[in-house]
Amino acid sequence: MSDGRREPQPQISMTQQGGSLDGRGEVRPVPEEQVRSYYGRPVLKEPVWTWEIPWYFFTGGLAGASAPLALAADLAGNERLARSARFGALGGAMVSPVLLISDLGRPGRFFNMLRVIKPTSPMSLGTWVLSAFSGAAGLAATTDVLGIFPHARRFFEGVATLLGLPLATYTAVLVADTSVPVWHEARGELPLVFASGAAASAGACAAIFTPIEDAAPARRLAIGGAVAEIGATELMKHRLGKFLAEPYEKEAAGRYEKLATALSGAGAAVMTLAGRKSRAATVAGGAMILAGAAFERWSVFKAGFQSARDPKYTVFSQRERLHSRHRAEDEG
Amino acid sequence: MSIRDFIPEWSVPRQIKGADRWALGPAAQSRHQAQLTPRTKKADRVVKSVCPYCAVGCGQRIFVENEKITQIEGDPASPISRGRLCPKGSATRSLVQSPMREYKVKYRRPYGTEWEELSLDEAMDMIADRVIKTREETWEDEDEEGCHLHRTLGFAHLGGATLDNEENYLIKKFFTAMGAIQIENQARI
Amino acid sequence: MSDSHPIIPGSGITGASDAYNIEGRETPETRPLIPLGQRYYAEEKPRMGFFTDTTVCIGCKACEVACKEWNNVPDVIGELTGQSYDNTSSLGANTWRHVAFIEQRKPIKMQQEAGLMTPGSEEDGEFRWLMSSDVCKHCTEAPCLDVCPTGSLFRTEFGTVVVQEDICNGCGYCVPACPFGVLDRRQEDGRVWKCTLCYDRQKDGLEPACAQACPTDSIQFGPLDELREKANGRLEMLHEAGVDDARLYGANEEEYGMGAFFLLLDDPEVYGLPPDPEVVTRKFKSLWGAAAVAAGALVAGVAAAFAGGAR
Amino acid sequence: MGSNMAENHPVGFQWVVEARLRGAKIIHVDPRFTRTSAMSNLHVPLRAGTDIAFLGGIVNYILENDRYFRDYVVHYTNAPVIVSEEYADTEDLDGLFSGYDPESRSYDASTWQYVGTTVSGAAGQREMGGITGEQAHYAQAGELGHGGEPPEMDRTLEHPRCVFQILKKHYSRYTPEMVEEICGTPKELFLQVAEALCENSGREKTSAFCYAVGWTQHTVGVQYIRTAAIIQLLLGNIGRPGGGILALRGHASIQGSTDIPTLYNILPGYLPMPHAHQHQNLEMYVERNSAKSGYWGNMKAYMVSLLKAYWGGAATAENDFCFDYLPRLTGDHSIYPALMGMIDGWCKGFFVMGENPAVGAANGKLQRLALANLDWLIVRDFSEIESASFWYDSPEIETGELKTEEIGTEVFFMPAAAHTEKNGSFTNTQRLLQWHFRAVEPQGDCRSELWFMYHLGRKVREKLANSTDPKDRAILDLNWDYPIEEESEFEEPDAEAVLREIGGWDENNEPLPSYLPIKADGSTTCGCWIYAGVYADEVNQAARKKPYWEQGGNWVAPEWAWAWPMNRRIIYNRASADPEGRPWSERKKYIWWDEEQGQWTGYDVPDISPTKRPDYEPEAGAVAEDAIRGDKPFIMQADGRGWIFVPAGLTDGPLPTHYEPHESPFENALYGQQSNPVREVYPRPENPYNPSDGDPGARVFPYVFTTYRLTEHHTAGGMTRTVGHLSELQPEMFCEVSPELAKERGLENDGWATIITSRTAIEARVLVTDRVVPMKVQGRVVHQVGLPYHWGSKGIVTGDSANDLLGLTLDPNVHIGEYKAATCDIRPGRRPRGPALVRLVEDYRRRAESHNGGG
Ligand SMILES: Nc1nc2c(c(=O)[nH]1)N[C@H]1C(S)=C(S)[C@@H](COP(=O)(O)OP(=O)(O)OC[C@H]3O[C@@H](n4cnc5c(=O)[nH]c(N)nc54)[C@H](O)[C@@H]3O)O[C@H]1N2
Ligand SMILES: Nc1nc2c(c(=O)[nH]1)N[C@H]1C(S)=C(S)[C@@H](COP(=O)(O)OP(=O)(O)OC[C@H]3O[C@@H](n4cnc5c(=O)[nH]c(N)nc54)[C@H](O)[C@@H]3O)O[C@H]1N2
Ligand code: SF4
Ligand code: SF4
Ligand code: SF4
Ligand code: SF4
Ligand code: SF4
Ligand SMILES: [Mo]
Repeated sequence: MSDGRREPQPQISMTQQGGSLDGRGEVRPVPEEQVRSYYGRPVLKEPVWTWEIPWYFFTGGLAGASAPLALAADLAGNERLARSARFGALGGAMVSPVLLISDLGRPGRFFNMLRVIKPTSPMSLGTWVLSAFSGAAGLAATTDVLGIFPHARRFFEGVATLLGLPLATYTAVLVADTSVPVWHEARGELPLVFASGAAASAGACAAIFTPIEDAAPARRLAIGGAVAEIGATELMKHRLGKFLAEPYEKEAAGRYEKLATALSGAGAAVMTLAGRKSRAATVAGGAMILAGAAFERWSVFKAGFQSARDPKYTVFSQRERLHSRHRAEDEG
Repeated sequence: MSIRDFIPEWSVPRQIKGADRWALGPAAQSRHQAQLTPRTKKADRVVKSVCPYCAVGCGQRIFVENEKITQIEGDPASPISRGRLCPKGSATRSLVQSPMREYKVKYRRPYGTEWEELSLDEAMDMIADRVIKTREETWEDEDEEGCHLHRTLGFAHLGGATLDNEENYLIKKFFTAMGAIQIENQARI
Repeated sequence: MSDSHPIIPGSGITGASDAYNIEGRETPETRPLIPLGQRYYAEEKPRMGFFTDTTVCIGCKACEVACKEWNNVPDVIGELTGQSYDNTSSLGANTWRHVAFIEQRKPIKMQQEAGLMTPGSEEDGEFRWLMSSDVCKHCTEAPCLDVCPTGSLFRTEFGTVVVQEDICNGCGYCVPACPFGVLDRRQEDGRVWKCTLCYDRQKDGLEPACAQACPTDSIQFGPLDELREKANGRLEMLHEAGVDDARLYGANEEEYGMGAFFLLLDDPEVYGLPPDPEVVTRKFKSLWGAAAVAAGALVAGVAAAFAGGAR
Repeated sequence: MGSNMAENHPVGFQWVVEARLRGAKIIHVDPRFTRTSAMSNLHVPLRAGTDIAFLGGIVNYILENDRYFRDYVVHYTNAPVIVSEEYADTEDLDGLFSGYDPESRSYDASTWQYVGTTVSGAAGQREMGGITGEQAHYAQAGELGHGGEPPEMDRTLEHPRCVFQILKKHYSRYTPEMVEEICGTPKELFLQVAEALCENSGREKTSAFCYAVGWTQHTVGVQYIRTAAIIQLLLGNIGRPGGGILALRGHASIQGSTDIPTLYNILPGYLPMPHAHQHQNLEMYVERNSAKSGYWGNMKAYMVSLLKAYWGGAATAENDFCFDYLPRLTGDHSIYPALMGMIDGWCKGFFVMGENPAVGAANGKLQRLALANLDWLIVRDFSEIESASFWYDSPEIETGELKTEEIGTEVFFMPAAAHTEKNGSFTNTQRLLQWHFRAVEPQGDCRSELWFMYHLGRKVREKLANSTDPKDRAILDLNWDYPIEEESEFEEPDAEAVLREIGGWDENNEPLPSYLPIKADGSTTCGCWIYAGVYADEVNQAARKKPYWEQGGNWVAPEWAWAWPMNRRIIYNRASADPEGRPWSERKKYIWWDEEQGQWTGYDVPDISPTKRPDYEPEAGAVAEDAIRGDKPFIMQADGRGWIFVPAGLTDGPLPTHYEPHESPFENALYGQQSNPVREVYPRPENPYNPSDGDPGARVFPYVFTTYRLTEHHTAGGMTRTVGHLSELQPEMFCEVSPELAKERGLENDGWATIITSRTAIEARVLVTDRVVPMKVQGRVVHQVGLPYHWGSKGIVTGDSANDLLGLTLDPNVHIGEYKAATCDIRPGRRPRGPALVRLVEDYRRRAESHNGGG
């Protein structure tokens, strides 16, 4: 038309860039440039969850991992440690539902959670588990405080342990069981991250509230958990690949992750070096480990939002998948 | 939901009893949903109408329940529209029930700064007086050359394309009898 | 269920456009999967759905409006987005049908269809304006339905997926579960909302409000198997006319079964749709397996902590 | 062309989409790429205001390449007719036709006549307050010679003064290159359109044009449509299924409000309003308005029956059926002079019932100044529209040009009943009268116009009951006794009774079955002759709602509602058969002559007396329809032929000619005459014009802008900005500009822009889009700015009104304003507020030396 060439249009560039992506065997430039989208709008909806949820991941983990710690300590005859862990479990179990309910759009309808048992819904199962766990942990703590029914207490501890294990890990399944790519694609490693974080926080919490002389297993659990948490996170990011790991490394998620690693690492170091000698060091190290575990959950939480917000994560990972499927078809 | 409502809505027993073990279907359905009916079914009457917006003239059905319009949608019987409506036609119920609709006469006196209230009858009376007076003041019986004019240019009318034929007929008829000529509508634009 | 009264007898022209049916065309077996959940109703019903043919969408948004009017969805007055004629932006709690507008420089195959071409220098490419009305897909295996902890989301006897506003407690889990970003929580009332495929209307044998309104029949409603057949016919027609861009999205159960599927003229992501959606929620093994491993590791960790001594 | 059908008639557009699915080609010619273009096989951009050059190019293409439908052209059009020797064409006079009087800026049409006929000069007497526009339409084209044919013809189409040759010469310079030069449309693209149109016309195929206000809203609007008519007559596309020139009209009953007009110059059924000088009595009126042949030959019968409907028993043969009760015209009394009268103070009162001129009409400021200078104003609407609220929230209040305390207008806002709250009929664009039934009673003070007019009339009559003033007789003698609905709580008149009066009755008070029995002796009464039959058999025919699938297989669905005239769905359908009465082709058959039955049959009601043989030739002295031959379809014309060349009835020439819009950045490439010489202008301070090309300062307003609609809103917005579900879809006023213009002026997508003309400046959000392309015209690039016009100060969403930018210039035939092409400047950012806005515009005016005149 008229006098010549049109300039490329920045305002609608997202939809205009690039050609078809599934031409086979074509040279593939960096993701950002080849991802097409609708005005850069997200394909997915960002979750609507608010601050309560990462804290719930944390308290749930703390509670869940505290139960086996309590049982083990009880079995091992470390009554002081067992009691701390028992109260850790109870505390976590008491705070968790409050957080959950507060996050609901209709808190008054919390009971509807117990309307069905949905095997397909981690949240449904998780709610049942949490409810049962709270009961068991509560009874274990009550019998402890009242000093009655020692056998029953051990039974309750056993139940709480059985429920605590899923409680500490199901939240990872919960987020992985969504279409958010950085959660779903991390489904293999996220439970490990959460479990190690749970172990670290259960250990740290118990260590803080237990006299040094009785706290060694808790310290070891805290240190081991913290180290495992750092390792599992790295493993997760490695498995996700450079592109999908990106959301974990930038913006809020990235900041939280750095803090988590630093605090967990530092906490573990403090505990290792001074935990045996100084109660204060234990408290400080424990607090750092607890904070590290919390920040790790926040990092995971935020990364999910960040990846849902930007269509490139959804589109690119799916395009990649299509590609490899096509390649496989070509070869097969 | 209170606990009392909760019990009959409880799915777990149905889940255990029925085939829908996973509670993905009927076991999860609430009583309310099971008994759902479209509100159009409850209409006391369905009135045939025509879209008030554009000249395509799509058929509409108006559903009325308790003397209130509950839904307006396309009339499938119309050979023009076959039941379809554009966004405006689809929004007709919101048009006639718009929160911005006025239901009272409003009056602004000359140089006034506020709307005032006026009864409908009073307003009609005042308008009749205004028309008669203006007509009287601006009447033209003949022009300079003595040609019969029998008219007034003292007032004008505008509008008609949104009105019914019967209404336009009365407007033209009455104003013409009054000797008014400047009767106009959207056809000019 | 769309009215198909003949209007020119003998001519085959019916109220609902039959321009999609090609005579003598072989139709592949496309009987859609009856989804889990639907099977358990007392009465067996065919699975109902939508075929949205975006090649005849005029972007009028009647579907958006008709839906909101029928379902009393509140309006949200925003600002101009500057994104073509789209000012509602995406599906959400208050927009259950959403019309996307895409302005593109690309060869217009529809013009080739009739042997007409627009000129213009080669390197510019031609301009086209794609419009498409998006909606909940009523997935055969719906992630949102799977994850809902209250049973608020359920599968109806028509094979559709519906949120029960009397049950939903706004836990928000379904929101990120949906691979299409359909569900969202309504600020004012804390619940999530989405297309019900006009469950109430269907119960009385009525066509959904959006499909009934759609002036060009871009939205076609009916038994899913029939729709898929029609869609295949239309696709063939377009391919024969040289519109190579045309493709069906969501019509293939093997890839990802949708109760509401689409005929598109470009990659899905251009319309804001995921190119390869997955039923994330049915990967029980990998999801729970990893959790079991992690739980095991946790047990091992605790045991190890005591290995060095009980105190 | 000139219509954005997918956006503005979306449900009608389903048939276009359906046709496309079946293989039809859709071409959209529009300055912008719209939702219609998106659905078309081809979009063809052109510069706003240049369609005659484009269409004239097609005429030239058809003639140059011998692509016309010869049989049709020779028999059914006036192509063979020889025109007066005195006629001189625009080719001879550099853009003017013979008969132009520069003094009065008008034409004397007497030189445009057929050879051998005289004409009662219709056009060109505006100074005398002559007849214009629709009125002149019916003036005769002269007497016919032997056998009902014009006196001189050349069926070989070779005679240099036959219409065909005149046409050829007139358009000889409208070449593809010239089209490109003027319209900016690339030549190849234009040729594709021309070829596609020719290819798809003829015996077996037909093509249709759809237009709407993209064509009418120009200073040459009528001539736009005329050019299309020429093409369609040449290609044989009129009166045949799938053909025609389809006016996609605007409001629900805009067609009805012209048929039963709320218009100054006509009475119901297109009877002209009498003129003071020319129509001093009924006889003169009939004599001067109608030809003897053709349907208007019955004008007296229609007029007398109307007068009977108005004045009933008082109207007798002795008193000329009260003809003198009718007020007389002396010139243009359209709304525009009335507006000037309001500003000048002689027009004191104003009823606004179902229109919103403060937003919907050009030059918003002038509109509001008029409102602000009234004695009294009555606004009837659903909500408080801008025309009712101007005295406290108009832009002029904001700038300080008006002050509430200084506005003397007494305002009555009367809430109106909606269509769901009243019975009545709308006439749609297809001439179909459709009844809508009341669903619920109106609330509060809401009332129908029927109620309002009836009771206003009743009150006035009561107040004047004792008057002896002769001028009040017309009011007191008025037939005004409408029955009141029995159940009505507030004395709602019975709408069906009014419809019955419109449809008319005979001496026995039996409803008329059609217009055929209407008589001139006062024995029949009929409120609108073309609607006669709408109440046949005491049945409200407009209320018929028989589903189309129950109509025995007739796709015309004649039992759905009722079409005027006589329930006929395609007019001039005699043309669907050849001169011998056989269908032109089996594929395209519609109505045809059945020799056995001795009558016309087919799918529709024939538009010819059912038993008039194809070889019928009128006897000498035959009148009205009897004077039309059996092989002539265009029965409203005196010669029964489709007029390619219009010898009488138009004020601006017998053949469409390209003129530049009143405000244009270009010179007329074809003629020395820049714009339509007889366009109507209002040179006054409230209505300054931007200079056009050639004038100094034209470059101050370098861009062309056009205004239009969106699917999501309706006209001035009173019916959509009040509705949340529509408002959210298009929440803000915006302008559409090309990326190139955005770059040139630093406009950002989603940002703000200020658009300025000599009238005022408005602000709008910016939509940068490839849908608007810059055009190369006369070697220069011109940018176009697109502006929807739906916003105003009231409603759920508000914004500046595009109409504040436009000046008032009109088509001289029908007084329609040039809303579709004007010039402007655009700059980034929001507009200044308050008095600063006035200063900005003044500054522009000074730089441009904007003037009040029109050259
Ligand atoms: N959604 C909706 N529908 C409506 C209305 C509405 O407001 N909204 N209004 C109704 C009314 S009252 C009317 S009159 C009709 C009007 O219906 P249309 O005439 O279709 O309405 P517009 O959008 O004003 O103009 C049509 C097109 O003309 C183009 N145009 C501008 N200048 C020119 C020109 O010089 N030449 C050509 N060829 N095209 C040009 C514009 O770009 C625009 O796309 O619509 C009716 N239908
Ligand atoms: N710039 C620009 N300006 C234009 C045009 C353009 O293309 N460009 N187009 C022009 C055209 S074609 C038109 S038709 C006009 C339209 O301009 P208007 O007719 O002034 O605009 P509307 O908003 O349709 O106004 C009609 C009003 O009638 C009211 N109404 C509806 N039904 C009833 C009823 O039964 N009784 C009463 N009392 N009121 C009722 C509605 O609420 C509405 O406020 O705009 C013209 N102006
Ligand atoms: S539904 Fe739309 S197209 Fe039909 S009459 Fe109403 S406004 Fe016009
Ligand atoms: S599209 Fe999303 S919301 Fe709809 S059924 Fe599928 S998963 Fe659920
Ligand atoms: S928000 Fe409502 S519908 Fe969604 S998962 Fe939770 S309870 Fe179910
Ligand atoms: S089916 Fe019903 S609920 Fe779903 S989008 Fe259409 S109208 Fe809305
Ligand atoms: S109603 Fe139909 S044509 Fe209009 S936007 Fe929706 S799908 Fe497209
Ligand atoms: Mo209009």
